[in-house]
Amino acid sequence: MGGRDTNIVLLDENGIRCDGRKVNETRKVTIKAGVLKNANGSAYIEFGDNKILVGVYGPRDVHPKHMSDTDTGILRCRYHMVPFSVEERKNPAPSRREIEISKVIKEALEPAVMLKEFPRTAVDVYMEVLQADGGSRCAALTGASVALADAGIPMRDLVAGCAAGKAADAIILDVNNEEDQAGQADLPIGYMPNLKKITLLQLDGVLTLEEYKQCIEIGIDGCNQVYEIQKKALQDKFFPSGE
Amino acid sequence: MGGRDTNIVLLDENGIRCDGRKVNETRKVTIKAGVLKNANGSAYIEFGDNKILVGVYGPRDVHPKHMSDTDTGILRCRYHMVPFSVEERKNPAPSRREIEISKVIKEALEPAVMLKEFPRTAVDVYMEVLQADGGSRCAALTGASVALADAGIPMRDLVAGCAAGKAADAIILDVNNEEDQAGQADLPIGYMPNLKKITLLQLDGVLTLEEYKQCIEIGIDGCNQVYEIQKKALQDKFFPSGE
Amino acid sequence: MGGRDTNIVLLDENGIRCDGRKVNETRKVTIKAGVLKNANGSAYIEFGDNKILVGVYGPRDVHPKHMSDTDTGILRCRYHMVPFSVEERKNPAPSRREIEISKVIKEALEPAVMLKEFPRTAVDVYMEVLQADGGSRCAALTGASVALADAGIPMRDLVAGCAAGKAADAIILDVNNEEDQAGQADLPIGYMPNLKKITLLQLDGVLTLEEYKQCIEIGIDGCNQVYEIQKKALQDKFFPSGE
Amino acid sequence: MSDGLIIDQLKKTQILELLQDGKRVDGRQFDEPRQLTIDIGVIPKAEGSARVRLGDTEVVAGVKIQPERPFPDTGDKGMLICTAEILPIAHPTAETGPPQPDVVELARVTDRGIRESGMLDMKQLVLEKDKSVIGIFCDNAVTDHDGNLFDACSYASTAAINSCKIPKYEMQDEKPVKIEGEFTEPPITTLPVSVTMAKIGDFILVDPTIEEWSIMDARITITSNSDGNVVALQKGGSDGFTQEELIKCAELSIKVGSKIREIIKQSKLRGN
Amino acid sequence: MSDGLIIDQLKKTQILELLQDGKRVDGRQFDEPRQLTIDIGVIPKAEGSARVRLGDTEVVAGVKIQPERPFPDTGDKGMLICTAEILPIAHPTAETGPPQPDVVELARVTDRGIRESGMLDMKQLVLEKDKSVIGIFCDNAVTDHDGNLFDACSYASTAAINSCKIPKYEMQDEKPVKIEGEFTEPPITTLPVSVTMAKIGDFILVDPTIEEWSIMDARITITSNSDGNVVALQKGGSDGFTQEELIKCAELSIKVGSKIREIIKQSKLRGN
Amino acid sequence: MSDGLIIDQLKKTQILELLQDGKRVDGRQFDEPRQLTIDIGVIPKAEGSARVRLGDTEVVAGVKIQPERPFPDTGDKGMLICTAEILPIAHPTAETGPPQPDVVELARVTDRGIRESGMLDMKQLVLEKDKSVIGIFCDNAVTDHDGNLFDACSYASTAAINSCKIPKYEMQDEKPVKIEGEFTEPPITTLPVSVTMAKIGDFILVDPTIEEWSIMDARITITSNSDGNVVALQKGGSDGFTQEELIKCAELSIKVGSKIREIIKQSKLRGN
Repeated sequence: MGGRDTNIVLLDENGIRCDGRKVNETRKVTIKAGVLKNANGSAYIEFGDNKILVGVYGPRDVHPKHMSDTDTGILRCRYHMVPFSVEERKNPAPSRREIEISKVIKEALEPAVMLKEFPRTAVDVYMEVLQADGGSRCAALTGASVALADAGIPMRDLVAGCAAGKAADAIILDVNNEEDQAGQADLPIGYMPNLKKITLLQLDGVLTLEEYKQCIEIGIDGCNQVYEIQKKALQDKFFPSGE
Repeated sequence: MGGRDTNIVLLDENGIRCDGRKVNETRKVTIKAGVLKNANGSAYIEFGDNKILVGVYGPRDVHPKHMSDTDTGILRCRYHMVPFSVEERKNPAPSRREIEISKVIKEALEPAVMLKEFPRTAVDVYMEVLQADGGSRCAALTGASVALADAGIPMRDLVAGCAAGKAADAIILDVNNEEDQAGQADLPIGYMPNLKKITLLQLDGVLTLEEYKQCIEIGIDGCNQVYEIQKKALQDKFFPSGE
Repeated sequence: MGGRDTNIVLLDENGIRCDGRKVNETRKVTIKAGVLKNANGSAYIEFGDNKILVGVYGPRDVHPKHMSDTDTGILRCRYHMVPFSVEERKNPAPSRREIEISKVIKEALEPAVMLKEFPRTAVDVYMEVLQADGGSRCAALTGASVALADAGIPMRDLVAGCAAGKAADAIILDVNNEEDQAGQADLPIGYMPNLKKITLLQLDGVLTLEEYKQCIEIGIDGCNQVYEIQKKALQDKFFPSGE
Repeated sequence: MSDGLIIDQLKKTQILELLQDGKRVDGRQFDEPRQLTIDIGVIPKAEGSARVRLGDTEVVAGVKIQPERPFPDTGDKGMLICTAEILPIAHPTAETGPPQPDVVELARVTDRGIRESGMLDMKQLVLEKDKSVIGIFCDNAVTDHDGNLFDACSYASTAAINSCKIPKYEMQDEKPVKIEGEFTEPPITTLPVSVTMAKIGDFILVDPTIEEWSIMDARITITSNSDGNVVALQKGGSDGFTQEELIKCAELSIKVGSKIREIIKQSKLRGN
Repeated sequence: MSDGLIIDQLKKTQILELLQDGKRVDGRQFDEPRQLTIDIGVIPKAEGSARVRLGDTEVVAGVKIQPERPFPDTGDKGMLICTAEILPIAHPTAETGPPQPDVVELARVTDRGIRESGMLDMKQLVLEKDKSVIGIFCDNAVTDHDGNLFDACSYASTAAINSCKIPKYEMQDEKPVKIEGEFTEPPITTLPVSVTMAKIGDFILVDPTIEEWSIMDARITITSNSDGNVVALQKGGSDGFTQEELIKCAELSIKVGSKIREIIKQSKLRGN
Repeated sequence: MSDGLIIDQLKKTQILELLQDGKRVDGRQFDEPRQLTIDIGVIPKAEGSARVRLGDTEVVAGVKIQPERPFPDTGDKGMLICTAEILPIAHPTAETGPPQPDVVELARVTDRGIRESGMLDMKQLVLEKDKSVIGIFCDNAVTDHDGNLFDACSYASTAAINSCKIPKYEMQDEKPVKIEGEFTEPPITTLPVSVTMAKIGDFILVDPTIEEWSIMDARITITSNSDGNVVALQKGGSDGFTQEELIKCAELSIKVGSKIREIIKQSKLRGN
């Protein structure tokens, strides 16, 4: 990221970002739980211009059998972008980037899911990015937590996702696509607000130790905000206001 | 097909087609049954310039076991073109076109094969196109029926294949390569003459409802002609004229 | 090879080759046994500019089970070049050349390995070419024999590898990269010196019957020289001079 | 699998008995498709898009448009490619990995329906002959699978292409350069619409559900255009059709298709 | 597999006993290949073709010729690629899917026999240096498998290439354009012919059947050219050869090969 | 698998008890990496190379340099690609075939550490803007696996690139031509160094062995540059970190990384 070009003003003299936000403000996040008929649990999330559909199947049998575990359930995750989700049409086969993000999200969800409650079986989490913007892995993780809860999978906490970063020498919350491309650093975070644990953390770009600390601080704030929206989505599904 | 170019005269003022045929005339079809040593049944068919070798193996065990069915036999079909069969050398890996045609031919043969007679097992039908011309799927289907009968697989009927179509605004029988490229519609048909059922039907191109009816009518005529040649091939194999 | 270009002098008026060797001289060969921690047996061989690491695992269980044999052990071999081993960076996926060489080396080692001593199991021989020069298959075979012995696999003999060939109309021993590219013939040989059997033999290029006989003669000489270095490597490992 | 078959047999018997009384499981007429909802523009960053709900089957189609180098023999026409995939969220049996034959067939039938109808006048999509043409990629993603994906993908593709905006390009130094913010309408000539019918016993049912699909004897997908002509067709399944049935199916397809076409047209008007 | 091995052992014992009496199962001499029939021109649309029957083994080879852009370092030569595949019709054990190592070896040995012999003078196959050269693709399809595919593919390739017609091309605007109806003869310099021998016990058998193949100890394929030189070689199987055996095999290959070469020449004369 | 788990549990209990006494199984301090040895130039034919031994983990990195056509939007920069593969010689569980997710992650984290640090000034690696740039490929081959491949590949890549020689090219007729025997130094701006830490219970351990790796709760790899800044990071494993732990890990990474950086610098001096 160090040497990326920038022709756009990422932060103006009033501290306003290219999409009109303040440095510590997230994009608009909306989540709806239970949007698919066939899946055991599901969620649709819009996180800025990200539009992601998550479906959860399971707990269900594992084939081949020897991939299952008699002591614990297993979590399988697939983060996938449909061909029209990005600027230049994407090949539908999973890229190495998608394989890595799937693994990172899986390891971000595992601490939250009570896998021991469903030994011998698997829970599949499929995240389909219909339209991508900066921060799609945080958005997918956020949606996946809600879909898992919607499926009734026993969980210790929800995982909320939000990136921090650095652009125009300022520490910013919830990096969008332009800031990711032209900015200085992107630090996606996954956080369990009740357990106060960070379960997803990556970094692209250069940060001083001090900036790194600030990013984590502001990122946790963002996750806490996202967490409220997650809870609301589940409430709307299970206790609709009509009741 | 709507917009395909044509520099050749597909139909002259006397109603004669580019290869000298009348509109309701098939190309020359020759079939020989029992041409391979190892296969349980086989046939070699020349249908115009199509040259296709069909081998049938089975009924035989299915691996892996869980792909078999205790109530019925299964039919597996592979339509495949060798690299030198077409104008521009073909990659030997199966194309999406070959995968689709394999499926369509399988579903055209299934109504004719008494699958319940060989539960737990599979019959494999391999169609190898050595030289391709228009109508290779109908030719392959025609040859496959003969090869299945040659293998002694119990059958309700043979399936005969022949396309109808539209070129130079006329309804024609048995579309050749030039007519397929430069013509207006191609409607391949697979037909069981005794059971009077159409088991393969596809369409590329534009037809009015009336033309569609005419195509089916003329196509069934063509299949009936092909059927006679199929029966002759089996007769020559099992009751050679010397007897 | 018949028509290959040559701008370099492969053999000067004094019978000296482009790398300073005489016609019947091998390149420098050094072998070290037992170089890897995890492998059951291993060897590192430098054969001219070839640098090859061989690791042996087994005898060990075979998955899936039906690939094993209750009467005999099986040998599995993989000859593989790392991306930076050749002039132009190589794709890490195995090429058809690597698949063929793996098979040829496997069949060169099988006569030497007492497979019946470990029924139901497999021995895996992995040859990793870190830097390639002419004759890498002979070098890999030579190293593999040492690694198998290092792993304690029961063997009838070691297999030593060395190529003969023809360049500048002379019969030469141990063809290097330049001689392989610009020369007239390359005849890689694998030989069991005690059992006096040739277990690997291939040929690229044109030889008269007489030249062919000379190549085999000189090649066996080369293998005998390599064999001494193989034995030395095992001696150094199992009876270090300090004892 | 044997158990599965027994259940399928029972289900088939039950469905057949209902059909003999003139009834379908969900109460529809034999020639009545399920409720169809089309929303266009659901993927604003794509040049065209549509979400189709056909009963409980749901498909999202997105259109991406970019300049392409044409093939040597088609330098006077634009490029058009339609694909389809069944996302693993769509059904417990949907698989990731290379497409199975049924998905290959779905994609090719979807593509053929659009292509063979001549829906787009491809001659208008040339930037410079033999050098650069407009490429139109319409990808269908099945998100919920309750049967009859053929028709859902047909409607999603037609609606997405019908409502797309084609970015303007100019050739500069032999290369196509996008003119930001300028768009043209796609050169639509006709609106192809497929109608899929299942044959169960002697009954022909329009728009089968996944339940009807699982026990049908055969199926046929017939695509018609705005002029009421037949432009593409695909028979499937392990039985055959009589000549009379095929004519009836074509007539049904044209009749039902014309109503569907109106819904597609409406979706564009509503979207704009 | 164990059962298979026992049967193989019994078969081997039986075959060895016959060999000790100087007999092969099918009555041939040790140095006698099976009946060889070659028909050329069986695929008229291909630029060259041949169907080879070697006993009950059958191969069809087809030659396709088209202009190619040469690789950077070989711009002064045409391109030649031979391949081989075992069609699933050829044998109950033949597999579809990516080629197994034995098929990769078959294809590479077939290719090497043609290529290393210098059968074609590749320098004569250049349309414009570094820009465009003639590409010759010879694909072998095994249609019936009764052993010794190496030789059947060698004969089919040599016969198909020997009898092919090279379309004439002219460079126009830096692009090769085909002159319809004009052809030239291929620049043949020699006719390579492989002979494969099985070693069973201490016996060397020319042209093994699939039965002999299944129980042999080792095998060797030696290709010779019209001058009686050795041009390619491949040892296989789980045993080795003595130095004397290898010399005997080379002599056998040259001797038997010269007879095969005549049959290949005749096939061209008969075909024309 | 259940048996494996029980052994893992026992091992974990034992390791945890040791940690509570302030001890690691191999006697190291919590913040102490294993013995690190770096040899450069081990693959003389490659433009750069390094063999790294980190305890019993061993990696060989090779750098290949060749001119490349740049992507349309990055014509003013050279290309840099780092990869990693675990050779099957490295461990009994290592697999051949397409890379599993853990190997994909290893390769991408290795690449990101080099790339995001801006280790090379890519603007200096342009031969002709938009036409031809220098491509640098650094491939890591793991030859022995005793845990913490992330750091071993990081050190091997940094050492190999730091010590590579860039061949000189001149543009002739719009094509890059290599000037034999002339080289330039790579445009190094900083030396990135990763430090991986395992979390076991509440303990943070630098450079875990394969045994510690197998029972750890979570891990984090933090890459720092010569200025002591954080340039890349990857959390893994089935647990999370507290905010305080993450800050401690970053500090540890910078501290330990500066010592490692000296060893990398020394390896170049010793190699020249």
